[in-house]
Amino acid sequence: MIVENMEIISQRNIASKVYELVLKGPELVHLASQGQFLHLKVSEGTDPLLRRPISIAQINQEKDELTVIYRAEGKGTSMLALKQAGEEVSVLGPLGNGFSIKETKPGNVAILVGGGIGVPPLYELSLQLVKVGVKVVHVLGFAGNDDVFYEEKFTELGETYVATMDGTYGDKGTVIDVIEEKGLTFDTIYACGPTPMLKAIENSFPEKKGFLSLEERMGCGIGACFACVCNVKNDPTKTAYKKICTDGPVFAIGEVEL
Amino acid sequence: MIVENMEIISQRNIASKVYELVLKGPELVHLASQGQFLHLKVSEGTDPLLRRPISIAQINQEKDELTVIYRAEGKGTSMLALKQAGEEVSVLGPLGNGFSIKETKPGNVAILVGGGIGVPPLYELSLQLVKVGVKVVHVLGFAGNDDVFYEEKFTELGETYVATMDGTYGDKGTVIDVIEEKGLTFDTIYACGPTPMLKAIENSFPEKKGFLSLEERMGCGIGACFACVCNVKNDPTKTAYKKICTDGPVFAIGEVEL
Amino acid sequence: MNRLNIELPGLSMKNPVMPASGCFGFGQEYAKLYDLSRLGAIAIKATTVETRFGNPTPRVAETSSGMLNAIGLQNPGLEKVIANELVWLEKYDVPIIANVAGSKVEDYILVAEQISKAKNVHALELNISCPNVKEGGMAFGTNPEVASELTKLVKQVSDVPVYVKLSPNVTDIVEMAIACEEAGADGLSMINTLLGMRIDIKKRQPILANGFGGLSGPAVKPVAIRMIHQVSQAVSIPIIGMGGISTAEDVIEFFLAGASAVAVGTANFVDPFVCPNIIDDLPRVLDELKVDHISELIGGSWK
Amino acid sequence: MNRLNIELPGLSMKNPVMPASGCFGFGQEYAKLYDLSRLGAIAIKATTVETRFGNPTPRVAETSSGMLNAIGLQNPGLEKVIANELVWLEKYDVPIIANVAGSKVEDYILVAEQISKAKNVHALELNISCPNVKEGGMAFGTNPEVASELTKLVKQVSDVPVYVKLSPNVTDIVEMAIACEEAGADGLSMINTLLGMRIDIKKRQPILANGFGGLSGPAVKPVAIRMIHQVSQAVSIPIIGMGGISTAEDVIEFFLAGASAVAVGTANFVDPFVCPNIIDDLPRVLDELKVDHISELIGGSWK
Ligand SMILES: Cc1cc2nc3c(=O)[nH]c(=O)nc-3n(C[C@H](O)[C@H](O)[C@H](O)COP(=O)(O)OP(=O)(O)OC[C@H]3O[C@@H](n4cnc5c(N)ncnc54)[C@H](O)[C@@H]3O)c2cc1C
Ligand SMILES: Cc1cc2nc3c(=O)[nH]c(=O)nc-3n(C[C@H](O)[C@H](O)[C@H](O)COP(=O)(O)OP(=O)(O)OC[C@H]3O[C@@H](n4cnc5c(N)ncnc54)[C@H](O)[C@@H]3O)c2cc1C
Ligand SMILES: Cc1cc2nc3c(=O)[nH]c(=O)nc-3n(C[C@H](O)[C@H](O)[C@H](O)COP(=O)(O)O)c2cc1C
Ligand SMILES: Cc1cc2nc3c(=O)[nH]c(=O)nc-3n(C[C@H](O)[C@H](O)[C@H](O)COP(=O)(O)O)c2cc1C
Ligand code: FES
Ligand code: FES
Repeated sequence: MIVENMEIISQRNIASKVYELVLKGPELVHLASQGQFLHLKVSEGTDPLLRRPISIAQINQEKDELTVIYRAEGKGTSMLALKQAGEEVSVLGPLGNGFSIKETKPGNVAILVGGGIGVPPLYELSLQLVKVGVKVVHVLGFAGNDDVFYEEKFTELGETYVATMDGTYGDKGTVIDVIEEKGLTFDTIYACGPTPMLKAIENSFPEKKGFLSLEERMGCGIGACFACVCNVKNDPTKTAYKKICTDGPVFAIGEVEL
Repeated sequence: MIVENMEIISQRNIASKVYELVLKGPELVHLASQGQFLHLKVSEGTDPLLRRPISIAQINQEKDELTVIYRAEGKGTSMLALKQAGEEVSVLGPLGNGFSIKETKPGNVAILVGGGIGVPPLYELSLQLVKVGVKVVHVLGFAGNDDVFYEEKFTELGETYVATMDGTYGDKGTVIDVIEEKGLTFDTIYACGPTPMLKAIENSFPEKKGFLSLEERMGCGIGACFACVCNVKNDPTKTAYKKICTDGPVFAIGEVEL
Repeated sequence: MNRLNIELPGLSMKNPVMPASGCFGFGQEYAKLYDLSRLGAIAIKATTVETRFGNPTPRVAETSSGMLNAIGLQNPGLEKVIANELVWLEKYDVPIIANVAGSKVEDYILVAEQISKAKNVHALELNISCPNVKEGGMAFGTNPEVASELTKLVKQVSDVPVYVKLSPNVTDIVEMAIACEEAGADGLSMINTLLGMRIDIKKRQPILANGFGGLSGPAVKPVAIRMIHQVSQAVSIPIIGMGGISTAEDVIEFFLAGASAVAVGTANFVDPFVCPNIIDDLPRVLDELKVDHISELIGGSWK
Repeated sequence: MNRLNIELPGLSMKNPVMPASGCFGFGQEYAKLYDLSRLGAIAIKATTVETRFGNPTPRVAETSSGMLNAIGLQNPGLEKVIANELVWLEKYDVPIIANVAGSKVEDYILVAEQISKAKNVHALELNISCPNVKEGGMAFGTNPEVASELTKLVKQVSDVPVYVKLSPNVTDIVEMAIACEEAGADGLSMINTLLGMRIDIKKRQPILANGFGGLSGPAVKPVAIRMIHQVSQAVSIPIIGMGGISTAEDVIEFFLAGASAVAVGTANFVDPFVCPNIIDDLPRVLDELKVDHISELIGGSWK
């Protein structure tokens, strides 16, 4: 984990309010793996004050480049969206424990389920799974047609289904609806997205091996401030905890309370 | 007085920590005159919060352009110095009452005395005085050799003397030393610079017609907050006041307490 | 349909946005920029019995997302405010809130009695929270008995409703608020500035000539929201909320905390058009929140 | 020549910079980034008698130039802190300040007595100012008698000097400080966080699950400077200053206000290397100010 000033190589608007940002720097890239995240400082001054946690969407070791994809929602991400190629961003990372690809055997099927802005970290995961011979199926859920991104990129790697809540693109409904309607089968499930989606996955596939990437408001991002803790499942004392920033953001299904 | 988002045409480092910034916009330029100032917002967010008062150094009506010259000293001006051509700056202005050129008759001699970062507003003043046929003499004081700027530009308009406190360039000493040593004579004196310099001018030339541009920490810049008041000379009640932002920044010698 | 109008004791407001006292002078400067009748109300600069020059300069210092001021209640004095400033303001269709200050109880009473008779003064704002004067000011606003006593006396002489402006520099803001309510206050306005200081490390002395100053701006917003959230649940008189407001979203946050109207101070210095801009922007935010009228949001975070 | 070393009751510090309690855990995370022995001291996270999970999440919210936290004193409990965290820290050459918290007086006494016996604990920091717990915490820090009584009892059982950490959420910080000094406190540490709140306008409820939270970061610096300026002139015990420090210049400002050492909190989240960076940068600022030793600056704005 280091702090590096990375150069913006490109910044593209790829869906409604969604940006793809490519960052370059000699060091951090080589420490990173799928499912980890970065803590980005979006401005020089003290407003906004805190860094923003953003997942790594793609790692390009040869070019010393990382890609992140984020939605310009609040103050910080909106300021980040204004930055242009050539400018620098202070990056703390890579942070957290990402998705383990060892959990799925070559030849087995992994289903990767993403909801909205939870989709990005699945891209590097998919690249890595494909590399070791795992068959990947992607189910990507978005609010509507304007929100869809990276469909072709995922399609290049494996079967890809897109669902939108309002039915303006792909199948209408949730990612769970799609999995059930299409009768998709799999050995492992990897998911990232809003908590209700993660809960639904946990409930729908209790017997499956699965990994969920969680979100929480963070302070330090490195395990020191105790902002991002969650309870551990089946802990009657309710004092056991996991830190999402360092123990996660990826947890095995059933490990922590959602 | 308006608020205009002006585009940065160029930004150049012209002396130690001193920058020349050219701003373009269709409206504000045409309201501006010599000795007035602008209130610049140097960042999007709330840090730094307040605008920065910076004098107008040159007005180019044909090109819709204004030049300001400032020293990147504290937080706000340092952030301003990082801005590049193409970016926008929110400008409130023009503010205050500038230098009146009518106070000097064509053919008469005006001496323009600037100290450090008080030099910039004298440049547009000199241009205007020369235009109406006033003979201008410039005495510019700086800390040292690295701080000198715009000497040639002033020289193009009239006799120009440069003094540095440490003697590393031009004459060693204060602007007052130069005026006395060179035996410079004049009908009107216009000055901008640190308060001790303005006081020295007031004391050295009590019988001369003169105008001094003052500085004070400002809130609003438009006369509403009462941050920038000064006492009026010869007011036994000590309740009379002038606001530097609207009644000034230029005052006749003897009008206000320095 | 008017989605923004608010009725408060003495104040019939087109919209809930007013400039905060001390940040808008007596309106003359801003009148050059826009029509003051667009404002919900105007809280004019603190008025004292006598003409005051205020504190020596520097009177302002910047802080992270905030500023300190130590103006020291500079104003032309009661007589001139009534004869000049208020008369000048008569041409606008906007209720005026007169901010009343003083060093002694008698000063407050005198100013309150006379200024409340001015035609366009629809309410008083009792400034017992100014941190920038040696006598009076905040001293009246940090002790519940003193505040209560002063409120009672001012209520007796005022022709218009009285809002007490609370200081945030207290251990128990609820206690202060209740004391004022019980003493007959018609409303509260909060918060005034937090007492602060900055030091010039080169000069080794405070930046402000006065030493201390009042902290305002976005930096103090969380303190204001917290106090309004606490107080609005403890009293039944309305609250004019302020402290760091600079956007329409901020106004909504104050309403949800429990304010029934808001005042915008420091933000006027950053953008002199901020008040009309916020007013124009509020309907957009109400649409986004699917709210018909802004009054539906009052206290919405705890109701 | 060491230009930065500072001697305080119990604390022999290489330099005056320590991470603030609660912003550095028990050091393990930062130890991966730099050698903890470079620090002047370490104020570890608040320790309570029992293991605490703390408040529900969200526990942090951002504000302009600041943040709110409502961690709620999560910690492994006295026994584990002594057996694991403090033992782990022994390998570093750095004095530890143990931050002591609790719900009842007996809790404080128990924690203070036991933790003060740990080998590397050189001082206690009595946390009577945590705004994020229902019982104890700030309740002890807003009443001078209560604070005084607790300080006396803790002094009786502690093997090391006791610093009382003051809450800024009081009307009269000087009164609190004097009460603690008279009760035997060896030093003060100030300020803890200002009580604040932010509301999510879409959800119409506070962002923090706990509702209120403690405001920290650059936004509160002027309040901290003001209080240290006031208190340092009224007491003769040393002050560890904190509240919004993020640069070497900030440290100087705190010294000039009256602090004899400083703690850095929130800034660690923005830049995890901030403490060593500040320490390395201080000599440059001392050069600029033409000062040989940083201790010459203590109280320099009023001395
Ligand atoms: C491990 C992790 C990975 C993430 N990966 C991505 C990603 O790849 N792409 C993406 O668009 N978003 C991602 N998020 C969510 C992203 O961090 C928030 O959308 C972002 O912080 C919001 O900042 P803002 O400036 O838009 O909003 P503001 O409202 O200005 O944020 C205010 C504060 O709240 C925090 N905050 C607000 N919403 C969230 C949230 N949903 N999760 C965590 N903190 C929040 C901010 O970090 C900041 O501290 C991730 C979050 C986590 C925890
Ligand atoms: C009418 C007027 C005209 C000016 N013209 C010029 C100019 O043409 N070129 C130039 O370089 N400087 C000029 N100045 C000074 C300039 O405003 C300050 O140097 C600048 O505001 C400092 O900001 P900062 O971000 O560097 O410092 P910071 O320390 O970050 O400033 C903090 C706060 O203090 C205020 N402040 C600090 N120093 C001064 C000062 N000397 N005068 C007024 N406010 C100050 C800032 O505006 C800000 O509000 C002028 C000042 C006034 C009043
Ligand atoms: C320069 C300045 C002058 C002020 N003068 C007064 C005053 O005369 N009377 C008063 O009650 N409040 C005064 N205040 C406080 C404001 O009315 C307001 O309560 C405070 O600034 C918080 O709001 P803000 O953060 O929007 O500025 C003043 C504030 C500033 C910044
Ligand atoms: C996340 C967080 C947790 C904190 N926990 C504690 C604590 O356990 N004990 C304590 O005395 N202070 C605690 N504090 C307060 C800090 O030690 C410090 O007093 C305050 O944050 C001001 O300093 P800063 O602005 O540099 O953060 C905490 C602050 C933060 C931000
Ligand atoms: S964000 Fe600080 S512990 Fe996770
Ligand atoms: S800066 Fe506000 S009155 Fe001059």
